[in-house]
Amino acid sequence: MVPVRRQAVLRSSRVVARDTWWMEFDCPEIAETSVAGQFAMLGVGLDTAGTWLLPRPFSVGWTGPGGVAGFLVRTFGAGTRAFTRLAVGDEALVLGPLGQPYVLEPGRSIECVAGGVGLAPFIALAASEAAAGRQVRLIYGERNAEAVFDLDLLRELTGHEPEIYTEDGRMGTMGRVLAGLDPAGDALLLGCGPTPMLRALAEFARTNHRDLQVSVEEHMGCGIGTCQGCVVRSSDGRWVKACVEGPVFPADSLDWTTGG
Amino acid sequence: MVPVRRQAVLRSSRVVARDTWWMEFDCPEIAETSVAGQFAMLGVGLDTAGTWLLPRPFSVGWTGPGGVAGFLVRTFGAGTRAFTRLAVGDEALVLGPLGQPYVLEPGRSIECVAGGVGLAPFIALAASEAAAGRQVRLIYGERNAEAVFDLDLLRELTGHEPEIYTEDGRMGTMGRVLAGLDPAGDALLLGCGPTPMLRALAEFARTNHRDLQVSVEEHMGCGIGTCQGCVVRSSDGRWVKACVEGPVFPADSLDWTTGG
Amino acid sequence: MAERVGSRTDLSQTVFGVTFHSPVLLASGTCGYGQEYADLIPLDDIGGIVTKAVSVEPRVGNPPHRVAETPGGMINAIGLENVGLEVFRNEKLPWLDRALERAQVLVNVVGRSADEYEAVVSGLDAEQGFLGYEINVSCPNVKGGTMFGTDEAVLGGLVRRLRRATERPLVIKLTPNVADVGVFAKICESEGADGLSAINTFPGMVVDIDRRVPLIGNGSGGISGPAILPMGVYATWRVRQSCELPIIGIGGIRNGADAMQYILAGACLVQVGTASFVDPNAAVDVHAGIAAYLERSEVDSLAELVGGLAFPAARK
Amino acid sequence: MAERVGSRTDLSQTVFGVTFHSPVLLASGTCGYGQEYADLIPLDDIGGIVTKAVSVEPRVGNPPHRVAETPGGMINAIGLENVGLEVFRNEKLPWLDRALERAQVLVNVVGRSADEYEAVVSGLDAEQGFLGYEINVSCPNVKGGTMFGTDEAVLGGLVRRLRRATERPLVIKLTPNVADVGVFAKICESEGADGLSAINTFPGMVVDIDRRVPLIGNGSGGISGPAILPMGVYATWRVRQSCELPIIGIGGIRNGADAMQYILAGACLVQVGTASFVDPNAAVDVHAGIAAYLERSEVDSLAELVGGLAFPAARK
Ligand SMILES: Cc1cc2nc3c(=O)[nH]c(=O)nc-3n(C[C@H](O)[C@H](O)[C@H](O)COP(=O)(O)OP(=O)(O)OC[C@H]3O[C@@H](n4cnc5c(N)ncnc54)[C@H](O)[C@@H]3O)c2cc1C
Ligand SMILES: Cc1cc2nc3c(=O)[nH]c(=O)nc-3n(C[C@H](O)[C@H](O)[C@H](O)COP(=O)(O)OP(=O)(O)OC[C@H]3O[C@@H](n4cnc5c(N)ncnc54)[C@H](O)[C@@H]3O)c2cc1C
Ligand SMILES: Cc1cc2nc3c(=O)[nH]c(=O)nc-3n(C[C@H](O)[C@H](O)[C@H](O)COP(=O)(O)O)c2cc1C
Ligand SMILES: Cc1cc2nc3c(=O)[nH]c(=O)nc-3n(C[C@H](O)[C@H](O)[C@H](O)COP(=O)(O)O)c2cc1C
Ligand code: FES
Ligand code: FES
Repeated sequence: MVPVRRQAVLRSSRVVARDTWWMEFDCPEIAETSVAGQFAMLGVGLDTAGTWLLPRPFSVGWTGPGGVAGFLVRTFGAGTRAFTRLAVGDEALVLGPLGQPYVLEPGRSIECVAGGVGLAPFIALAASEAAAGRQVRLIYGERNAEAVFDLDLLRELTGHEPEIYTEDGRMGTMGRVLAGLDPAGDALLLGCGPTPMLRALAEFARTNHRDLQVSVEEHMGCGIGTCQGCVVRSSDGRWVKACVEGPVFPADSLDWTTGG
Repeated sequence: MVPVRRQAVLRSSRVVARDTWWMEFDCPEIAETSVAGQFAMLGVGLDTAGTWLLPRPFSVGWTGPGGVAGFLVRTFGAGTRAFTRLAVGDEALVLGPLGQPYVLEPGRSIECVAGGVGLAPFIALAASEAAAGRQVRLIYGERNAEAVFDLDLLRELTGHEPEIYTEDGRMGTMGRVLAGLDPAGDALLLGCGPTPMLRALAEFARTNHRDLQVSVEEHMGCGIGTCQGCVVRSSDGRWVKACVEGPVFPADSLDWTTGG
Repeated sequence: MAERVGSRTDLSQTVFGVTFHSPVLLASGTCGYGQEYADLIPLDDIGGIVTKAVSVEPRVGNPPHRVAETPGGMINAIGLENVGLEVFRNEKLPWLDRALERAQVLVNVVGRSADEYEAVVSGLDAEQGFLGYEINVSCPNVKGGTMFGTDEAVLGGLVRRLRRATERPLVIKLTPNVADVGVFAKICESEGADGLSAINTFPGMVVDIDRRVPLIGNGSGGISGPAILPMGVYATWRVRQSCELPIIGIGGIRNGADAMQYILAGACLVQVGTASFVDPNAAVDVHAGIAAYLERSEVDSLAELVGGLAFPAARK
Repeated sequence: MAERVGSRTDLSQTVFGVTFHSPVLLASGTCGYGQEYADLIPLDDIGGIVTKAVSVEPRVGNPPHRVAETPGGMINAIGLENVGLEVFRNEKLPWLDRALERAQVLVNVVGRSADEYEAVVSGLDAEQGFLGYEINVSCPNVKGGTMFGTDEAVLGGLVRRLRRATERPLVIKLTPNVADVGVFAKICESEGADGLSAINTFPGMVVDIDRRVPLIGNGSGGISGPAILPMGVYATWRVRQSCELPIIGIGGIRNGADAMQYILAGACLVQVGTASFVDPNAAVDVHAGIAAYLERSEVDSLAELVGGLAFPAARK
């Protein structure tokens, strides 16, 4: 699955939560070959009309009919602000699919634990795996109700009912996603979200002897393994590249004592 | 007439020739005080979503009812490409009016000689002066027919019939604007356009003892006289600032032997 | 745009024996002698201005083009065109004295020899309307061929002479065009300077590929603007490591966040240059942005944050 | 996007005893050892690649964050993480030898001492699959404390030793972090180098103002990308004025026009680094853009334009 570089046309873009867009691009090669957990580098190319942006990594959030790939983009800094301003019909430069996906064992049920835009990879996963008959829980937390992804659209994309947690309690259950997990469960845990949440999840998995795979975030230069920019520390003390050895890692292969 | 800094909303934008836009902004202070030949610095402000553009100088091309100022923008490099991509409703940062306008004597007829987007200041001038009963000729040259400003719009804006010259002869008279001038005429000549054209015009005026004012182009930093970036050489060998002492100068006050 | 300035926060900095009520100044060469900006922004709302370089004799400067945009920045080769000591003293300085109440004035000084620098300082020292000097050492030392700011002995000698010529605050504006700016900072400190400005522009060139000539009339020029922001922050931090002098951070500042990078790296004041060309209100917005940062961070006084950059042990 | 390459124009450059059929190379550290890009772009359509730095021992590199965007560019502090001489020789070089037909390979070499540099060169010299060396002197000289590339005597000594160690093309990659890059170019020439690469990154720092720590794990890093384009063009021109060696122009190149600035300023080859992160096809597009420029200019051979920058008399 060699990554493909593609000028992709933005087919639709809608606000799905505060500061959060769901953007669908025409990029058939990526839509057809990408597996949940993989990502793409999204950029504006070498536009010379005064704009300079390095591409940024985004999970391939969903792949639909007709070669469409959906991305969940929350504005944060310069790059996300620029991308979310793209208008339908504009082109982006997309490189993907990249990195290692979540690895599922046949038949084993999964619990997807998403924090914030960590929801993205699980949209695709919940859609395909629930449809294929696997037992899937989608546990999704946000700080507050305004940040929660448009639930109608989420149900439509995934064909699935998410379990919502908000810290302010104004939507779903009040509290954090961890509260939704059964220590004695034996489903495979999949996590994606901010590092503090992943760390807590890893701790939960370790103490309860649960299998956990997490998707990590780190600044990326190239996305394809050449720049060595995106390292995270493995449990045996090596620097491993999030872009090619990850972004999905077994939680116990990472060192959770340092970093972000 | 102190210049004003203003976030101006783009009210309309239309393609009026190949690579050429007519853009109308809401900027009442500028529309109300600007005199033909003055200019404004147009920019996108200190946007931090990956964009960096210094503002660029543009003649205030027309001022209309309701505080609208029209600019004629032809794409050339990074800045003009970026500005012409603005959509209706977007904001630009406008600083103006700036510089010295054309200075007319009461009653004296004028011949405006425009090359390319040098047409801009004469749109306003032709409109107001012809309406005020002054005898005005508008002699406007382009390299080829595709570059000629939409003639219907030009007539509408100026209430005037321009005399068109194109080098390929596919519109108006074949040839250059200079051919339209009578060496024995005594109207005040006003020129705006590329330096080679202005130089030829200055030579024509000198040999035929005609009065000529020209609007010159030079790269600008600040537009208000602080950076000393925009100098042109005066006939007595000094560097004079195009942004505050110009952009309109009596042709015989400039040194035409050097430069672009 | 301009965020509201909070009332609780204190942005003042006491340095060079006076209190700057705002840490934001306009950078030399980008605000002339203040007059043009006075019509556009409330100069007394910011900390002050640094004048265009003043030399003994008026200078005519370089042929055009003198400025052009570069990626993320701009190039300029004005050639230090300026009105000269005489006109500055008789026309510009009196205006500054009259027009400004709270804003401080630093006079940027340039020369082709140590004599010329000293002549400007001596020629102004008895006048009113300014606080002190910012010495621009990024111009070619005619005798030695190199720049004043890139030769340790020449720079040391210049600072020593100027120190003897004035008791006013003497700020040396460092060029980044050296292997280690810290070495030059230390020299200025030991020769008695009162502060350091970091940084001036980087040498650069733009080629007009169609005409196959340099785009800039002078051939090369200085690069400023956001492109040099991280270099300026680095230089500020190096200077902070190398000496105790107060630092004025300069280079690519567009907003409060950029300014806070300099302040955390060790600057007590900052200057806004190229950004004012993009938006004349830039310096006022930088001030407001710093105030907003303090409020958000629940820090009462900016002075607490100067040099407040921590190097986490694990990251050292 | 990619403009069509004309058949009439000749972009080849004969230098270092071989013919580069294209003047465009991928820059060290931005293309690994070539394998990843081979899947994305036709490497044999460009002039070649420069490998990630190779040191004697494998290096683990710096803690994250190692990269971040800066205005008009990026900062990196990878810490020269690399596989080391052994793995490079046994795994990477054989792949390069097999995979590339026309594209030339320069091995970027780094060390903490002259011994280490020499060990890499001696350890590779008998192998196949590469043309020569690009010596990265922008890393700290452990003994002296400064960089190899910023100390005239240390640089001269290093080049002298390496010249004795190999007869292959020896290209020294200059750092811009000096007062006059021309002085260092001359030293390399007189010690027997075959060519010069100009330039490496500028030291920079980004402060995370919320956490009040450097954003980059290493504290500071190197600035690359379009932000440094005019500095690189200037350095290339300074080097061209100072010595006769062939120059490889590097820094901020995004397209054919950027590359032509370097070529007119004196470079016979160019390297594309950071731009490949934005668009993996950048180097291929740069090649096509140069070809389009030649066609538009009705110039048959790129070699005619190397150093073709004129300084109009009136503008000197
Ligand atoms: C594998 C992967 C998948 C991701 N998927 C999504 C997703 O589906 N939806 C979504 O909204 N976000 C996702 N992110 C995070 C997203 O990449 C960052 O929010 C984005 O890079 C921030 O860019 P910015 O310009 O807004 O921030 P800025 O702060 O302006 O960025 C400055 C620099 O920091 C880097 N950076 C900043 N934050 C992050 C971060 N959290 N991760 C990586 N780099 C960062 C940028 O690349 C850039 O170099 C993902 C990150 C990774 C690594
Ligand atoms: C007083 C004045 C009035 C003008 N009025 C108009 C007008 O009404 N309509 C119009 O289309 N153009 C006008 N121009 C020219 C316009 O400013 C340039 O076309 C524009 O600056 C080019 O910018 P760019 O980004 O496309 O070019 P780039 O080549 O990307 O610009 C690079 C740099 O060169 C400068 N520059 C390049 N060409 C010119 C030029 N011809 N004049 C000044 N600076 C230049 C830019 O400011 C910038 O710093 C006017 C110029 C001046 C001085
Ligand atoms: C047009 C222009 C003229 C300048 N003139 C001077 C000067 O006379 N003296 C000086 O010390 N610095 C001068 N500078 C440098 C600035 O003061 C400042 O150090 C530099 O531009 C970096 O800051 P910035 O990125 O905010 O512009 C000039 C800069 C510009 C852009
Ligand atoms: C991520 C990264 C890693 C780099 N690693 C090296 C290196 O190992 N050796 C070296 O000589 N230069 C290295 N460089 C510098 C580049 O080769 C090049 O000189 C610099 O980036 C300027 O070119 P650019 O603006 O096109 O990127 C690296 C640059 C980047 C961005
Ligand atoms: S992002 Fe370049 S190696 Fe991972
Ligand atoms: S543009 Fe700055 S002085 Fe004219």
